[in-house]
Amino acid sequence: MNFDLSQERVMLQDSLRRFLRDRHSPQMQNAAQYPPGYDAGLWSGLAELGVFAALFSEKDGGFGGLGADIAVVFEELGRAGVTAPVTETCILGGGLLSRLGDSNQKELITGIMEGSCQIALAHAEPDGRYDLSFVSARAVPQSDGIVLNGQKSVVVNAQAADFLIISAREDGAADASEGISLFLVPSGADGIVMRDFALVGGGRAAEISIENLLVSEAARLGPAGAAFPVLEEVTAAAITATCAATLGAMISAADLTRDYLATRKQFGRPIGSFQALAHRMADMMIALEQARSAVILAAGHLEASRDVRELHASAAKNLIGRTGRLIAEESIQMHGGIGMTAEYGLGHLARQIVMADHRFGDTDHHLERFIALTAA
Amino acid sequence: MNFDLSQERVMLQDSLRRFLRDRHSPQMQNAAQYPPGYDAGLWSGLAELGVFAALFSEKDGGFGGLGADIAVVFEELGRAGVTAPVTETCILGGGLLSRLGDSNQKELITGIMEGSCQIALAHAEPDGRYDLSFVSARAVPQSDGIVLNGQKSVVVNAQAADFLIISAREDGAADASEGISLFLVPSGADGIVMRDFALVGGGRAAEISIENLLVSEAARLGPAGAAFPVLEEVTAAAITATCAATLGAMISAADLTRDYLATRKQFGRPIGSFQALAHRMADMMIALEQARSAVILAAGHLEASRDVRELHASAAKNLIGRTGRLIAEESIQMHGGIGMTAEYGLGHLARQIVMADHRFGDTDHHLERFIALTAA
Amino acid sequence: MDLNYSEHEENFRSEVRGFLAAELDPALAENVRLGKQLSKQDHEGWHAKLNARGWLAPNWPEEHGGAAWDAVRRHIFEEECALAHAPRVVPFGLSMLGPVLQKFGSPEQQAFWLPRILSGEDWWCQGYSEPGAGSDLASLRTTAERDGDRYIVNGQKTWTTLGQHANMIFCLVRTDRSAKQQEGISFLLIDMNSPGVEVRPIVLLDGSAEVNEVWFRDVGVPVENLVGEENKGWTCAKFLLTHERTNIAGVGFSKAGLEAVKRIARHSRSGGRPLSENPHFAARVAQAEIDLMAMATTSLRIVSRAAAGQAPGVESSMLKVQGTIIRQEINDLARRAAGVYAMPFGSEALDGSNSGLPDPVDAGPVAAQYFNNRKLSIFGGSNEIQRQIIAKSLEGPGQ
Amino acid sequence: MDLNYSEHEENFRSEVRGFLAAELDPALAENVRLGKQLSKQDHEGWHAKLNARGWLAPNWPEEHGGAAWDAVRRHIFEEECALAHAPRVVPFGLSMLGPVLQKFGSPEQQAFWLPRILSGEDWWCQGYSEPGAGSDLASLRTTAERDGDRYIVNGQKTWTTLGQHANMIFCLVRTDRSAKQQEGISFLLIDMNSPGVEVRPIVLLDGSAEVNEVWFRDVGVPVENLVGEENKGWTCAKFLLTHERTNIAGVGFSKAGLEAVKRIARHSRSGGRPLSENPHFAARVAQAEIDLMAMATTSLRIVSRAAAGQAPGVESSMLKVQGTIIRQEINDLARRAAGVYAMPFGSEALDGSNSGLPDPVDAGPVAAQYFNNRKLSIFGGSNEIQRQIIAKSLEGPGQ
Repeated sequence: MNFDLSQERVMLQDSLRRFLRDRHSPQMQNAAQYPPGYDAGLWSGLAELGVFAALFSEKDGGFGGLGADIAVVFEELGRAGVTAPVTETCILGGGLLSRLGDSNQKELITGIMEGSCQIALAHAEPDGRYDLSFVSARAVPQSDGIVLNGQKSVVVNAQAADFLIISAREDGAADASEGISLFLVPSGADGIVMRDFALVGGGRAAEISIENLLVSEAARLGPAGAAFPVLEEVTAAAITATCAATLGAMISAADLTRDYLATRKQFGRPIGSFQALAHRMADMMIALEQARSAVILAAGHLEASRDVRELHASAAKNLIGRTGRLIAEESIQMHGGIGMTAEYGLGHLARQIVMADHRFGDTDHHLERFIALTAA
Repeated sequence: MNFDLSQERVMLQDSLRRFLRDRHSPQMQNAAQYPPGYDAGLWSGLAELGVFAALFSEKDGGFGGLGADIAVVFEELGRAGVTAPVTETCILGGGLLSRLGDSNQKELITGIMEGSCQIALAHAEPDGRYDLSFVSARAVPQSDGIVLNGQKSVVVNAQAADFLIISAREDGAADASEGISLFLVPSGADGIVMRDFALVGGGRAAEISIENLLVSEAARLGPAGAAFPVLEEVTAAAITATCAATLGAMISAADLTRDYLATRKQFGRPIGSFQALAHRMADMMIALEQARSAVILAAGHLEASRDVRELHASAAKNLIGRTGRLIAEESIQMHGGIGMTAEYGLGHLARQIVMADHRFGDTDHHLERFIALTAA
Repeated sequence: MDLNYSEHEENFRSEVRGFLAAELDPALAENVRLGKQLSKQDHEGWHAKLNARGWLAPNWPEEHGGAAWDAVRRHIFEEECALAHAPRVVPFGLSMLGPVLQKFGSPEQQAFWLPRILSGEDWWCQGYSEPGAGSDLASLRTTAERDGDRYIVNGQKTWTTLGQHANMIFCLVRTDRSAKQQEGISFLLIDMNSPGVEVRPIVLLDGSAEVNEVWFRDVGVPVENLVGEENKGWTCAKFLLTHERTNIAGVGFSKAGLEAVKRIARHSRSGGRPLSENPHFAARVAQAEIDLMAMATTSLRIVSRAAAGQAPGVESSMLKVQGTIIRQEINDLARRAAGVYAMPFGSEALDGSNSGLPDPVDAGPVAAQYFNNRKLSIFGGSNEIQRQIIAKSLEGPGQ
Repeated sequence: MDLNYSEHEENFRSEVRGFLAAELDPALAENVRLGKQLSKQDHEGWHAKLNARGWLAPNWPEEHGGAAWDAVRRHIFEEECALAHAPRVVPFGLSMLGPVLQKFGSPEQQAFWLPRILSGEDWWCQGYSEPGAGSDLASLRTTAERDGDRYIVNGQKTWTTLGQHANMIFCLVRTDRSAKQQEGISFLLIDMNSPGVEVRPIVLLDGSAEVNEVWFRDVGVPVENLVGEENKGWTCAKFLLTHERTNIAGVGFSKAGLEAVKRIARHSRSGGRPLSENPHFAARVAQAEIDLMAMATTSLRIVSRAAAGQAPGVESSMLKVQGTIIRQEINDLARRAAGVYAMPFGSEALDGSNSGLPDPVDAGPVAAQYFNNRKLSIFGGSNEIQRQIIAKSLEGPGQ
């Protein structure tokens, strides 16, 4: 057992941190409210730096792809407050292509690593909340291919994506884990209607209506009706990525708060010298260590057996949800009014931290899942 | 709408507070660990003062008996940290006799008010936890009377009681609300085996084994199988009493803590001037106001319709459970070591506050009940 | 002790409901319910309706055109207004300046300014906070120097809520620089249309622009706009801060907010059932509801206890802290309840009117409200300041 | 990064399990599980078994008879001992005095005292706290005046855990009254059997009598019992306080405690089902378990990071606070889980051996443990002091 990062990952961490310090600015955050939902220059910079390749294994042409790589990359992105669809394109899109794609479909991975291809996963539905197996969109075979119909909710990165991966049911009840298929479809295909909008946590998403979308058999990603286990696998990776990015944002929020307490004066002395605030700052630092450990556990067990992986993913998402809320709220409170302003960096971090709770299942959802997994 | 106590209740409050200040001492607390579980002199003093009569209505020969009377009396008992089976004898025992007793049975009420008769309710069972309708003890009629068999758990005041009121089932499944009867039995009757013990929160209780206890038809309290609604009614009164007593103990614990913070010095100044403690003390005071309101609501709705009464009883028990834990734990923590010692009064109050959570359903039990009642 | 409303009180409640049903525009109520920002006209129209009915100033004495209601009536009125999603009455003139003028203003000032507050002729805002001062009000640096029959004001105020709509601002200014801290401060009424006044919006993290910075550069203010004595403005300020503020606990808003949470939870499905039946979520909602029931009673108790004119200082601090904790918890519950539908920024995605796509959850901009209401525990005397006031009150004798 | 245990580590775990299975008396383990007070003989017997195996001092260097295990091994050992309900090793000689002597003691002191700690010949207790000093250690008033080759000690110590069993006490005493605060303090070893030493138990609110007051009245102590330099005892004290304390987070105890909670919950029936299936209760348990999983990793990370001999000051403060929060929460869960069976005082009612009545819940004296463990956040540097240390560490540069 050891907790040290490998030499390669320390180098990746260093170069990414330096790159983001030089290239990333709060102004970019505001840009992320408008299409395409991220900074295009930053995106190609990340690709050039090899950040995306670090999220793929050697067999896909990358040089990483393990939980530890995800943790390193996303913690840095989160620290800098980056809004960019790395989870959607690399972890979900790339992860599904790598696990399920045929040789044609896998060719997209090179484009992803080079920064020239973007993906969005159109999976969640209006009535599904956070249930991963809930798919009521239907895929019905007919003579000239397969016809898809359904509604997809808050599909992050939909408008900017070159391809959508759409989940639809070929068999079974709406919440059955069997019977779900995935289809790789160009985002401009006929039958896809999008209404896109900005997100509170940064970036953009869309409500998607799929209306008699005709796809060929070749569009199916993997065998028919068997997508759920792989969806669960890439979702665990996405949870790890989200937790690591949130941890990064929590670290930056705590840093800002610590600096503010040390420099801001009230009643003639630094407000950090007021014991009530000092003790709450101490509690934030303790929470941060807990969050760090939870991310390590999720990342370190991502390649483990299903039960172990899911247990640690749910534990991390729950703990990050709780400690994230604490740190976001306490950071704003201890800053006072300035922490409420859009201009100051903290608000952006706080939005990213809190809104991460709404992706891939919230604090309560993962507590229930943890209970179910430990009772089993 | 008004929140003022009537003239009579203010007088009762004043005289009871004065009496307990003069007569009650921490030494009596320790006595409550040994049989009979309370201070006999204090008991007759309370009777002489009319405290027990204040818990009965005029038709029973008392001069009170409403929720507001319960709130006043028990808050004072709790403030002084009194350990005495007033809830068992007056609220539960007296309440059941008043509501269900025939004229013979009701004669005991006079003895209760005079302080010469004590009662214990033998109702809860090993597998019942806090479910009020759970009764697996059986009452089976036979030629010469009714035979009772069963186990009763942690029956408070059993050893000192002159009479037990025993619940047993004449019909229905173990958790059905129909089919429960109550029997008034001299505590020394053949067939009652007790193992008695001291309680962490003060006073004494017993595990009771009822083995072929033969009682006459005349021992039945009220009609056969119909005791549940009345049990629920007197339990709501007992919850109100427990909440009021706990509120009183919380007030005293907060008072001790406030005084300690003002007088105790560390690092050269009163520890109350350390802001972290000052703010936590402020949170305790806020919690205390919430607790006070919850008791007022429970007491003020005790005579309302079943739904309204039960809703407020459960709300109060839940809120008192949470705020009580906060105040007990914070009081000890802010005192430091001295708060841990048996000699100092705080420990006794803390035990009464926290252990009240184990009577008549705990914080979680009543949260669930509140959910059920509001969903209905 | 009687927790039931009297017949008179119940009649009053019916009267309020009737008024709301007749006068409150449903479209306006819907915007309030969804937490959207209201226009100046929205506020002014609602004030005018209340004023026409004589209900705009519940706690002013009748001689000044107030309703002079007791605590229970005010509670009923606030509760009904919140549940009907009436716009919140803008408090700066009515709840803050009005009582100060009634207590410290000259007869001329009262005769001139009070009717204009009721009529809506003036929209007031508050010039208390300054950049760099935060909760430490007494350290303010805006100056007013006497120059004949005018004061010349220089300095900067911040966190001026709805200042963009206001034509008047009441300010704390320093009139004696040699005096220390709370001395040498005066309470001054300033016309925002005077030359040298500049207002700039501050955008908050939820995207809203309700608060402003206000600059004063050599602004001339007539000396008759001084309230109370020169250099004794701290007395007015303290009175305003600790004066019984209507609805400081925000009980009505919390009740309406909890109803909204329940509605969202009934419409959100989780594991094939409504979220409202999920035991974990139901437990959080129930706990908030229990806390709110108790706080509503605490609020009524405290407000009833305070005789007219008396300032329940420490109690209002308790209500402020507990009230914001509950409101913020309810905002958090709404955010959770909406699930992924909390993510869209603003209500554009949820509007549904401009596309054929569904609006599956009746959520509104719950995340924006969550972030916006972090202000509740910061502005108007932060919760830390309130705790300090409570702790201080415990040090005195006779407690 | 590799979160798996190596084969060596897994072998070590098996070795520990084998040892516990062979050497730990089941009756003793049962008493530990039920939270009963152990006798002096219970402790001494267990120490002797560990010492015979060479495992009594995991963090001492081998030259002094320690096991010199790395952090992972210590973690495994503590976890297995806690899960097997082995008695806690009494820390005063082994974890506190031992490292101080190894760092500051003379070769003669090391050669004399260290073997006696291992052999059990000496039972040490700690003389730090004084009445009226609380968390403010530096304000201590016990004095030691030099008189030839002896110090004459006068004063009083308190909160001396298990002092009733001890024959030796290490003390902080004031050797220079003119020096301020932390100066003028010395670290002294005192024979409890000396004339003038008196020990009186302090009964705690749970009825236990583990802590004591110790009086010194003109107690003579040989000068060779001074550790380190005269008047420099604060250096020893700080070292002891911030020195890597074995298992400060109490991970093993929390794991065992959580198992106990689950066991009680499986045996308690609520609404016709085991309490363990109640969603509200399960949620509390799950949250504690998630927190504990993270803390176990935090603990391992921190302990691994600290190179041998290095004192991870602020990190051990973090572990102390988080560790006590979790342990106390688990104590609270056990209390709740037991329902009405938490009420009996002591275990008399639950013993079952002396009557025919049932012992329906396998609860043990959970309420007493709940109250007793309130001490965790008070003694050994209160959580407030720990937060102060953490906050202080944030002020420095380079953070």
